[in-house]
Amino acid sequence: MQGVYEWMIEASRWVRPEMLLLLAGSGYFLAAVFVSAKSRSWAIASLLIVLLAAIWLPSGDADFATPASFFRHDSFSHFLRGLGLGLGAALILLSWDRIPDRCAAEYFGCLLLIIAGVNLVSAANDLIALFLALELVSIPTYVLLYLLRADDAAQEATLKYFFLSVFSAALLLYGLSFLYGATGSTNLEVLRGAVRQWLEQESTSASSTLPPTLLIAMIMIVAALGFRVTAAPFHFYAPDVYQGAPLLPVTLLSLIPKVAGFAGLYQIVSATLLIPGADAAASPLAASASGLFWIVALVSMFMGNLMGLWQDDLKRLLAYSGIAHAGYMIVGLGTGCSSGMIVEGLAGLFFYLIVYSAMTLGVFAILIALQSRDRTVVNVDDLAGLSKSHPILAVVMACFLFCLMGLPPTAGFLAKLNLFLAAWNTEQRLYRVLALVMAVNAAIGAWYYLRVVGVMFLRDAVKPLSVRVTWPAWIVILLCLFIVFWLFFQPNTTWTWMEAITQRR
Amino acid sequence: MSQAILPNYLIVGAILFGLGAIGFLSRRNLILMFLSAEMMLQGVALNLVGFGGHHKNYQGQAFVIFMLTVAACEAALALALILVLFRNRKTLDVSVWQDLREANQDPVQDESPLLLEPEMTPMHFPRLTPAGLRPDQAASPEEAATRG
Amino acid sequence: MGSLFTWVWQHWYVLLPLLLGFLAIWKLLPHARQPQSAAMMGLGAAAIILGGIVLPRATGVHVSWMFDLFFYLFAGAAIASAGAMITQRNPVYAALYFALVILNVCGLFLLQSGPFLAAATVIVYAGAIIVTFLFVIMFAQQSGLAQYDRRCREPLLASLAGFLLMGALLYAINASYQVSPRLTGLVKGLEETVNSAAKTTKLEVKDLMGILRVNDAPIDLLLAEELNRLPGWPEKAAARAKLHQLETQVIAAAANQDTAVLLNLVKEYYSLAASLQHAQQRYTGLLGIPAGMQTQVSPLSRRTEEPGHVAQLGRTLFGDYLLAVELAAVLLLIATVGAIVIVQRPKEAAA
Amino acid sequence: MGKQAELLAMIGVVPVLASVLTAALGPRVLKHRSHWPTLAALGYALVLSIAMLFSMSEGSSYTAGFEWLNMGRMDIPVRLVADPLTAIMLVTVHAVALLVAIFSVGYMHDDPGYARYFSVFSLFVFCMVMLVMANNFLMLFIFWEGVGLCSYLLIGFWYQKPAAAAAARKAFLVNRIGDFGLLIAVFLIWTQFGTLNFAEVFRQLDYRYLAEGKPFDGAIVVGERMLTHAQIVGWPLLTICICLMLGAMGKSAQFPLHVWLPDAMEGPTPASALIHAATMVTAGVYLVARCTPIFIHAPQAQALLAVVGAVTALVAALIALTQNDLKRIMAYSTVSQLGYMFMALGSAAGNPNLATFAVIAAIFHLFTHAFFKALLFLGCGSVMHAMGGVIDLRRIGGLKKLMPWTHLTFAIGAAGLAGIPPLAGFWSKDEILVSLNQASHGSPYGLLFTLILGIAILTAFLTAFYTGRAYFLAFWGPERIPEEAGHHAHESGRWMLIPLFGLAAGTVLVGILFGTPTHLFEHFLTQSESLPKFQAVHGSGMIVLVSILAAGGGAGLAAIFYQLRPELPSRMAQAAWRFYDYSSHRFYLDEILGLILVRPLKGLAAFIQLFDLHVVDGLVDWVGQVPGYLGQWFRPVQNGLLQFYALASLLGLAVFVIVLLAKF
Repeated sequence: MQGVYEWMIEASRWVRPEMLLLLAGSGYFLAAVFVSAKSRSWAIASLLIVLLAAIWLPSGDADFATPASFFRHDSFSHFLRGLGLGLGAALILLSWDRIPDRCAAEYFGCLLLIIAGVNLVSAANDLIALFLALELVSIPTYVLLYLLRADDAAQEATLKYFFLSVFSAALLLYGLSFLYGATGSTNLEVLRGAVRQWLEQESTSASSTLPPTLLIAMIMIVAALGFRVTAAPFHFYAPDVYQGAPLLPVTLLSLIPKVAGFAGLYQIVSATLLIPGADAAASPLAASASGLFWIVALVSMFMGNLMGLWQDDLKRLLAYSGIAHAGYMIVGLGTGCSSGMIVEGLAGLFFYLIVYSAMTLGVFAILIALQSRDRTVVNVDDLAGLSKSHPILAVVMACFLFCLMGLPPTAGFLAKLNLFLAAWNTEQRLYRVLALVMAVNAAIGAWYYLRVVGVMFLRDAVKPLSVRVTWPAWIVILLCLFIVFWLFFQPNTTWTWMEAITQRR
Repeated sequence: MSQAILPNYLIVGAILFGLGAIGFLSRRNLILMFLSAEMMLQGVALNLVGFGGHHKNYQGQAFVIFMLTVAACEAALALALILVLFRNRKTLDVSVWQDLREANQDPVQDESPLLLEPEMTPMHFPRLTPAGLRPDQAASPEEAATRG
Repeated sequence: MGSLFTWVWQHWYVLLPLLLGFLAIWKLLPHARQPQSAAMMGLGAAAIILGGIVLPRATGVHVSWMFDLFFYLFAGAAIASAGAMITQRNPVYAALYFALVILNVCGLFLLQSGPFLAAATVIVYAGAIIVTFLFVIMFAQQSGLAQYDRRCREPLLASLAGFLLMGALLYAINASYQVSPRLTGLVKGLEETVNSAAKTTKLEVKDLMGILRVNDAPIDLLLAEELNRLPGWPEKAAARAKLHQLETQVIAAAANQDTAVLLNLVKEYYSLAASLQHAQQRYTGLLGIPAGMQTQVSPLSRRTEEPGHVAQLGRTLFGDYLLAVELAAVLLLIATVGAIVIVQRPKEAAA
Repeated sequence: MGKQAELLAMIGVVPVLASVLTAALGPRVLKHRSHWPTLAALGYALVLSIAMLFSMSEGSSYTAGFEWLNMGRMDIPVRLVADPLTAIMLVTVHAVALLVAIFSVGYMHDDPGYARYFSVFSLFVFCMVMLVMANNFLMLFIFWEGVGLCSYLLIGFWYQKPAAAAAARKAFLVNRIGDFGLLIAVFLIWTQFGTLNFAEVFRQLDYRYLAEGKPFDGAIVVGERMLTHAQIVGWPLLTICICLMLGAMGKSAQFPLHVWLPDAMEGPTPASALIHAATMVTAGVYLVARCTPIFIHAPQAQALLAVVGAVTALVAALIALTQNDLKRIMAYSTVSQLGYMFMALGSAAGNPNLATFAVIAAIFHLFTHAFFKALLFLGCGSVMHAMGGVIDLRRIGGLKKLMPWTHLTFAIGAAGLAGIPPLAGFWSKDEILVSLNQASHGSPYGLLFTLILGIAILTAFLTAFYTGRAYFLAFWGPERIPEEAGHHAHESGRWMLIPLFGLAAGTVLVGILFGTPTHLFEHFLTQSESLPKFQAVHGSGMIVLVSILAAGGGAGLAAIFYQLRPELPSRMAQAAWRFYDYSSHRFYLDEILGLILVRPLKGLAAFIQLFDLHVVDGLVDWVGQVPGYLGQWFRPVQNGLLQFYALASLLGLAVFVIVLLAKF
């Protein structure tokens, strides 16, 4: 008989990169007491650790999922763990020497733990693992929101995020408890097997019902994770928190919880609804889920874009933009729940997730690069004259904004197009309407992005920006720019990869 | 024996969850809000324990223990945060934190004056004595109030 | 409209306590201009008691009087103290009521064989969290009740949202995990018929066929509907086949005017309905796990020499969930560090 | 094949290279020589386009391209194609763009944004060229957006002026309304036909059955489905056509989406010339011409097209009557002439045999219009340059002596616009009238087209009148020079005059060389594979006569009012009650004319201008502002209260749960 120790080694084999990150993060907290080093040293060390983790990341072909294992690894988690590590590296580069030395160790420690959290969300194969990994993203985020600046605005932002996050955690747990109850196992693989068995047995009988508690579970989980991806009506905190918190944590907040949230949503959705091979529409749960996602996507898109029209504060504007983009991505998720377009919808969602990460990271990276001690960029008007003082940066920023608008020749266009076509081709009237709504919203959203472009190019600054952009920021900005264009001109490989992800067993 | 009792656990869990949600939405004291959220977690815990008993395994109870751990983490952070917030504004009212909002919107204020109820006369609470003072020499609550 | 009325009428035992509870909570929440009234407290108590009486009677859940007594005691006290906690104006009392909720919930844990869990919850919540929060309340409390404790935000909307959600949850639970009253009535009716058929010898085909129609609906349809509410019952396919077989046999027997066969068929229906009732107590709201899927994988948790023993919880925790324990440890570390970082005065402010 | 592919790729690549080069080197290295990359690229591309034009034989088309999109069910290779229609568009675009670029060298010479101007200029040409060469709707859409973007950058070139920034934004937003239509059309095409390739779509809609009058009874293979002809030709096709039309209306400034074009004058004048003559506005006409095989199946859409064109032509001409801003008059005349092209494109409604002729008429008008409108705009630019930026007809006048060359070329352009034979405008306008005349006989929409023909003739008259008015007011009469002119008040330099001469020569010659006298244009364009079998339509002498009369009448009337008897207009204001006083006067006839014709027309023009300014413009603006108002409506939700947010979330959650449970 296999010993407990061997079993543990075996079970943890596939999450070694994350264990490294966890170990390093915890180590930072301890080291902070004894070592006083500059922000840059911590950043270098963190970057090395993330690189090491990336090297250690198992390849996507190795599919490890003995039923009922705690973590699993397949092409899906390979992709999202790669994305998580990439975003983490970018965030480390952006915070290179911008962190006060007194809290640099805590800052980078939290960052490493958050990266580990995102990765574990996508590697989780167990409700408890999913829950703990989501908390591993949330709890360091509370600390980060408060760490860099402790003025009134940051306190209020932390308060709002913390309390609403605790509230949403309760919703999540309530949903998870019913999923556990349905099978008596916390394992997602078991749940998936049970639903699949049910579908196979009941495929002949049209009137069979799944227990309504599964529906409750799904709605609760969508609500709780909708909070993390800022989907309406769970998005309210986002504008306030973004506005109040310092720029670096906001960058993190606009990327990491979204990735984690969509990874979690996909985990749950793929376990309870999507059984490739079986007709997903046969399950009444799938129909309800696609209805739920329909309304959430609709409200998110309109809320984000309509409110975005009125914003002067850049971070607030980007919060609304993030809400609208969450809406677009949920269109993909909802499309993935309706029959026939499972692959297109979900692959569209993942494609959009990459593009969203690149373009949002690009915009935030430029904003971070423009901050300096004597001149902060807070409002849209503060960007005036950027084309004079930093012409290249202004053009790059315009590219990111055009990508957010969804204009060709940027990847934003293809990303929106994919989701639109997927929604349109469900041939369900509701989703066709949603596709049209998406087109209308893309048109509305263009207005406020264009305003930023206009201010950058068409207005002169009262006091021009004079900050020099550092090289780590340049790396991030140029990489994002590269992705934004590369995915437009060479989308095929990425798309094929995204399609492969959705084929998880 | 204990299988049939499952729905009763779920019902009690749902009620605690709902009452906790109401408390979270309506009570303005930061601490009570947090405790209400914890009460929602108690509802979840009842669900999990009920299901665990029903399925005759300990995974549900293990889940509750992890939940408890996370709740403890959140409580520690909540405590720290609430202390900091109180130090800043000298109140535990959540409604004073509404500076971040849509531009051009007026702040929400309490309209109606409080009804002075006879039984609402000042109550005395046990208080922590400030450091360096003997308890019997510590200031009375009224004096503390005037000092702020 | 008519169907809505029927629906309300059928579910009065859920809706009435909910309505009373909603009124009570709404009125009891701290309003600026209304004192708390005893009448409303009575209403709340009535809601709890009514729920405690009506719900189990309507749904037929009964275990043993000792168990029931403790269950209703703990559950009633937990709900009552939860209500008291959210409506209490004095935060110190509210925190103490929360401790009471915890204690009662722990009592419920004990009833489900969770002694360790109960102890841990009491220690963590009542022992640590509540006490710390009480300290903070006392530290923060000025003299008298604070303004913000004497009024609350949107009492009507908040309690409406909460009770709507609660009602929906209760409805879903009711639909998922309880024996449907219709099935109970059906079983009772069939039982009476079988018993009375044993006494009388004279039976008409017409009567027997009338028994097999309930409220103008064939019994097959009713049973099939009830069967469909059992996603996780292992014998579901067999029962469905059996039902189909009985249906054809009844038609054949009715054509032959064969009362003896028909009576046997009624008995068969009775046993099928009874097993369905049993299955509904056990298997509604559940999905069957495919055969061969282990739910416990670690070598430690597979060792089950003492079923039901608390040691098994330890095995699960440190077997299956060993990695989770490690994750939880990291969470505790980050929370500690975070709390320290948050609460220390920033140096800029000091300078 | 290889050579031709290279040719095409070069035509596409050269302008974007110039753009990037100028953007990269312009501000630091090239400075005042920033125009050279653009000029060289455009010249080279023009030579290539002409070479392609001449080497194009019967039924041939060039292709070049590479694999691009292969995602899911979408497989779209990037492929550039050139058929006769494309070739003509390419030559037009490049020729006009080159001359305008040369003019810009003189016009923009001391602007601080010199390099930026030429960079965007090249990019603009690039987008337009790619739009024309695209072989599928997706690429077309992409460059359609690109053209919109470049126009935004050019119109808002002088962004320091608030009016310019506002105009740029307006152009972009109004165009987005049209783009939305185009996007929907593209998606509908994709779902209906399973492909976005032009040739594939057209093949599936095999027009020959209709054109030859045979009933179609086979099935059409669409993607994986088999559809009967009736299934395709029903409402989906009509919707597609109307959406395509919406897109074309936005770009080609058709009523009511024309509101951006007059405002677009805020850009530099050469940029206006480029937008009006060669690049942006022609995109819509090109789109409809390209999609003729689709439109043939939706006669209702074609009729609507003609109606929209007629309304646009008339309304714009009426507004142009009373404008005092020279550039604005030209802007409205562009709108009006585009209306003409739309009328022509729509004239094949219910008469597929006419389609090719209609397309030829429209494209020919587009071709000639490009020359004389560019000429007129550059003439305006020349005047503006000399007058220190003043363009108000009430403040300038009698420039004949001061600027003899500008005067001469402007006169030629004006005559071309007015349709005076034998200049280019006459021939192309004549073809449109012939096409409309043909449509009014023997088509189900005969009555409608009779009306439209009437409108077209009236518009021709009005066009001649307001063109004459602008010409006479600016160049004849006593010399008036505004003080802003300063020492600038002299004839323009070489850089600006050479393009004027080139365009004037074009205006004089293209009509005679390619038009009705030789039928060269017709013969060339009929080689296009996507167009139905050509059936020649012969003009009637009547139409020619009417056309000449309308043009001559309008011009003559303008001459009388604004040159021979300049006091008449002011007197006419009192004509009503002084009628009897004047009745014995020897200009009795003029007075009557003035009373019954000019005065009501002017009144109508004023009314329509007000209507346009307040209702149409307001409506379009309002559509743009609705989202803003809606957003304002939602703002109070975000009131900063944490518990309110939680409450809203929980209420939403409860509603979700209840609704879905009820449905579950």
